[in-house]
Amino acid sequence: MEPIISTKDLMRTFGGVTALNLVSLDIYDKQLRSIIGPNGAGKTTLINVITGKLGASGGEVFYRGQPITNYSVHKRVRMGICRTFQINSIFMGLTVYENIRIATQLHLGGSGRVFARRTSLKKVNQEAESIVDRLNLNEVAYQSVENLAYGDQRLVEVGIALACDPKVLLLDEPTAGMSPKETRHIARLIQELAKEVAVVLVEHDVELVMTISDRLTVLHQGGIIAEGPPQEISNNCDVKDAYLGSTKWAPLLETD
Amino acid sequence: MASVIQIILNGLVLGGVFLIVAIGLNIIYGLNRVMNLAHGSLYALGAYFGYTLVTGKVLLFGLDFEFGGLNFFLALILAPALVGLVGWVLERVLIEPMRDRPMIYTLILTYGLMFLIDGLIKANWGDTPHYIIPPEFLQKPVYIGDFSYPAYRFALLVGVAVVMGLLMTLLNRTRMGINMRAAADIPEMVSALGVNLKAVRVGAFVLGCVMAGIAGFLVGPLYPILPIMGHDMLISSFVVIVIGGLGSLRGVIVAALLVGFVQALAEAVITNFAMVIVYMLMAVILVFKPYGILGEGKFE
Amino acid sequence: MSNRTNQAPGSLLRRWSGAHPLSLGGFVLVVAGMVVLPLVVTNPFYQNLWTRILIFGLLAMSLDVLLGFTGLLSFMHNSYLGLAAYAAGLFTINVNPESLWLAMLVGVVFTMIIAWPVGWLQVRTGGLAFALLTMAFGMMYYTVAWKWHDVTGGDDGLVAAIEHGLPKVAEEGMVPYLDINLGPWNLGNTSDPVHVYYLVLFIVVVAFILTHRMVNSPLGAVLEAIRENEERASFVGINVRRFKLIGWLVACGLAGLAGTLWMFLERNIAPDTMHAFEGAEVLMMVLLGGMGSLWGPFLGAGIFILLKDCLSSATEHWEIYVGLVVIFLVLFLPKGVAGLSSMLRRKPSENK
Amino acid sequence: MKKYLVLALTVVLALSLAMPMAALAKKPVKIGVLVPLTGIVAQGGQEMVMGIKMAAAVKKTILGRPIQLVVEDTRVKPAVAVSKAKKLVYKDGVVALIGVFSSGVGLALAKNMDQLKVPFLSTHVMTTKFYGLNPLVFRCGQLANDQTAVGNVQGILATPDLKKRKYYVLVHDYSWGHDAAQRFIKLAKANGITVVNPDFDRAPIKTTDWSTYLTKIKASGADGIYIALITNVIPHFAKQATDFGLMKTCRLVSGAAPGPLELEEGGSATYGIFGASDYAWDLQRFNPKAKKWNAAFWKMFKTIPSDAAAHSYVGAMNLFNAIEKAGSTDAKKVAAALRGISFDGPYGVVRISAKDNCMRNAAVLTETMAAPANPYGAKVYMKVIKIFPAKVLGPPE
Repeated sequence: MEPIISTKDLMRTFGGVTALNLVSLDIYDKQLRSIIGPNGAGKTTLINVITGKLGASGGEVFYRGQPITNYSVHKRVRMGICRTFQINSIFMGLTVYENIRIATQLHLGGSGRVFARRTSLKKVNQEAESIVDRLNLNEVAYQSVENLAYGDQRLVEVGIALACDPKVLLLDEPTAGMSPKETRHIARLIQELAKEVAVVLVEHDVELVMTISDRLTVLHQGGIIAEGPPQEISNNCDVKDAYLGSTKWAPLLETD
Repeated sequence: MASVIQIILNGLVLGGVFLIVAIGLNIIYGLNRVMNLAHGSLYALGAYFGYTLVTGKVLLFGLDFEFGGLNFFLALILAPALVGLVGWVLERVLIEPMRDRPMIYTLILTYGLMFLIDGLIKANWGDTPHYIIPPEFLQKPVYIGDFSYPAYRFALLVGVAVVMGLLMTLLNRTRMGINMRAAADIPEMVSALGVNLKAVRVGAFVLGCVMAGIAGFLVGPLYPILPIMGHDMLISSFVVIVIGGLGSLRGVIVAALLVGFVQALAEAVITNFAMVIVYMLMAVILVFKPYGILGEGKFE
Repeated sequence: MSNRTNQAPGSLLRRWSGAHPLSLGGFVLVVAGMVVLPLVVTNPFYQNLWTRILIFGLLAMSLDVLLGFTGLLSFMHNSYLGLAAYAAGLFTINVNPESLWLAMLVGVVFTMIIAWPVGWLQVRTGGLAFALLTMAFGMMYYTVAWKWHDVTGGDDGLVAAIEHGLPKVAEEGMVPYLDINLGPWNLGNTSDPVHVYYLVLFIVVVAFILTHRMVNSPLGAVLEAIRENEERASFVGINVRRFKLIGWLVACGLAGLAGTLWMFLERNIAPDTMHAFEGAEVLMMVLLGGMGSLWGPFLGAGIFILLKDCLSSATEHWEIYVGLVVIFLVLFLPKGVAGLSSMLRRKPSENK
Repeated sequence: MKKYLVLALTVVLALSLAMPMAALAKKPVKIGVLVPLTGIVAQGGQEMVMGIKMAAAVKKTILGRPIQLVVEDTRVKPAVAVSKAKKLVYKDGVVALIGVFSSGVGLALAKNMDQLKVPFLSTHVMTTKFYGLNPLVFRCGQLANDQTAVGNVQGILATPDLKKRKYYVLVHDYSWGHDAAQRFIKLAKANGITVVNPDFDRAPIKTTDWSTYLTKIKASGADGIYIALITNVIPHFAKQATDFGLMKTCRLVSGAAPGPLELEEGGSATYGIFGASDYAWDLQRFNPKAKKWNAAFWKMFKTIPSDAAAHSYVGAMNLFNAIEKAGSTDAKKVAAALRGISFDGPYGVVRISAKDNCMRNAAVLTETMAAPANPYGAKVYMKVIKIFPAKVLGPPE
């Protein structure tokens, strides 16, 4: 099977610091791939380079075999490479519904229509509503997102990415700052999504990662040190070293 | 040859005045994130205070009185201090309540303030142009062989150098200055270190106003003092800080001299579209270096 | 289901999404009032004053499309009014001294032709640099209009360039009055202040309706998204630069429209109309009226022009009072007059 | 809902503001005065208002009705001036417009007179474009550029020291300045006066630092400077020229009269400006009417009588007398009366030519220098060195 996203020898440096070092990675459709690693391992940088927020210093990114390394962000999104942000990045002045709707509008088309009403794009509205339903945000659908609880804002963050009609969904710590209950909700959602599209999950909640992932990739100092199914990774010595080397992250593996 | 030297000196004088005004504007912007459109009016105020102190003819909306008049150099210290005092009041009353509002609102607020100050100047001092009379020895041209140049313009250049020296010492050697520079870069950290951010910001605003006052006083013997004298100066200094880099002090020095020279040279060589070149320069720099030639968004 | 957006209470910045029956009624009432106005008050001074307010309202509204709906700041939007006015005026005196609509077209198209490459350049930079670039270009236009004496008439304005125009126009010594024709019918002439008023009112109302449709269209939704969060907008697939450029061109086109109307009203344009301080005043109209509501800028323009006119007639020291009022309004009406009305309108329950 | 209430209230408020505040009182004859009261030439505007106010005080009544002056600030912006003119005519119901400092503003305004339908008499515009511009547009005030050029060229020819000099021409960059330069250069050439730069220098009206121009003048080798700068700027220019040591080698000939208060501020640095103009208070040595007028002016305003004030006074007197002569405030009748009217004022008979609606009068050639003891406390004054009869200055009728 052809990977949906692959990177080949991807490099990214900031000044003299190497954030990504020869990262080669294949991500397949309908797979839940998690990327873990200590702080500063380059996880978010990897997502940024794949989605085009940052350019690559070397190496290539492929989408279904096609090189997209120099594509602009919006072009990649149109191809189906969508993401969420570690720190909420949503349209604060708009309602939940509008937040979702703008994303559906972009992939379903109609943005060039200058004098039509927004309501006239029936398909767009229906899909936006179905996504709002799916996220369980019906009750607050017409509230400005700035008035929402943090957990709900986090859901909107995921919802926007979802509404872009993703083929690959890159989620950057979607559960950060959420309550256990909300985390369970999100986890269920992610598992469901992985049945439809490829999901790349960057997550600190190791317990969550271990239970829901199909495959894990461990980054350390910008390079991949291990890759495989969760079970295999948790027994991997390199990974333990990487985490244990920095005491701050040690407890993470002991959550079990 | 003589005219080449003259053009260079003209450019230096223009640039020097731009420098003092613009650096004040940039200090205010760097620490307060306020684009102070009333800066030109404070510059005018500096000139009017200077005129009042030197002549001793005090106009106070009808409550007029006279005293002997001060020494030029004493007034040079006092007039900017008075402008600083005005700046302090403005900061407390108008700028502080606007701290959390988007910048465009302070922009409009200070635009209103410009109207107000200009109007008050006009109401108090009238429309008659004035000059500050410099000491006798600065009134005549200096002759170096065949070459001559007004003594006061030389004195102004010295004044600019001294003021810049003092400013740099203040910013680099004193606690207040060091706090200011740090606060411009990372306000959160500075307030965590126990520095009173509010005081630093007030200090910066007052310092900026003092600079405007100094510039106003320094040009008093050179240009006519009029209620609208600050308008063009405001636009020029705005151009200077954009070219030099918003918030960047080193950038302003380079940009002020650059704009001064380009203006002096262009006026002399290709009179008609001189200023278009300056604005083109501004556009080109903004496109390639959005933070200005030396600006990295840093305050130093 | 599809009318769910109409029930949306809407945030402060975004009202009138969907023509609610009440707002539609209000709009019709206001327009009807303005249609009747010159019949009630026949003094040409007021007709002239209202025409000016409408033109500046249109200009302020065009800036609001940029500022309130796309999130971009133009310091010197008046320069695009000036460009269009110069273009329309020069076209009338040099090419065709008869057709009003052609002059209008030329004015708007010329403005867009200038605005296009400038906008292309500007959208390549971010927030503050964009705003500062508008200033750089605005000052450039100003300087050219002021210095290119042979074509523009320099500091004196277009009246001083008439002698280079068509012999017929040069003889008359002024940008000619134009017939307002609609197909074969003659509806009036710009020499009559009432006719100019109705022309301007008509154009402004049409422009308002179209702009209103636009900001509520799918395109408007895209611009809104850019305003709210540029980065996220690109991550939902929006070509941010292209849509910023579209927003910019719409705003400049509308400003150009206002500029051609200015030319029909004043028959003259001088560089001082393009000065940076006038640009700040347009910004003030938007902020005083209320950013993000299309009608707010009209109110802002009305308030500011009336204020300046009345005060400058009343006292030589009008600057003091204008300054005081502006400071007062900025301090105590943070969202402008439109914001005040929505503050009154907003039910406490919405703030839970 | 409240939004519409607020909207409606605002509309009502705007309407009530805009409605005529009170029924116009029928009694006084209203005259609209358009002058710059803010901006670079505000001082000149103030002096013009003084002259016109003095004329109204002297005249007291027209057609048995009191005179009411309505003063408006043009801010030297054409668009503002036109809208203020409309306000004066339509709202205040003035029967005539007077004043206007700048030629650009004057031209813009003149083109609107067909619509405004009142006589407009400019007391300060100097551009020759005003000759026969419009049946309702008149000029009676400062000498026109062609008259000034004649006066200055004759003055130069009559003064041996000025005659042999090479002149550098520097003007303000707008229609008046350009016009003045062209008139002077043409006439100078015809009379064998050398002009160094026939395509003359144009300085922006806001120029405060003249150093680059002074450098250019120095480099050009000229030993005479012909300037056409606005009244209030002349002394500033002279002062900077002195600072640069230029006044030692060069003579300054001006196309407009320098403002007296600016001369005072500039002090001895402003000595040595030649120029033809209508009036200088020193004319009182030759003309008893001037002496009387100066005294009256001083009594009224406690400030040095200026050229701007004097010719604005004369222009206003001509206008007032024309209304009286017309016997009504009808625009056409007043305009007809203005044609050919004359007034014998502080600087002799000033007559508005019936041919081109512009005035003819005698003028003076002056040089600025230290003033003798005088009742106005002036330390610098424009000494009258020659008086031109009206015939000499032309233009022929």
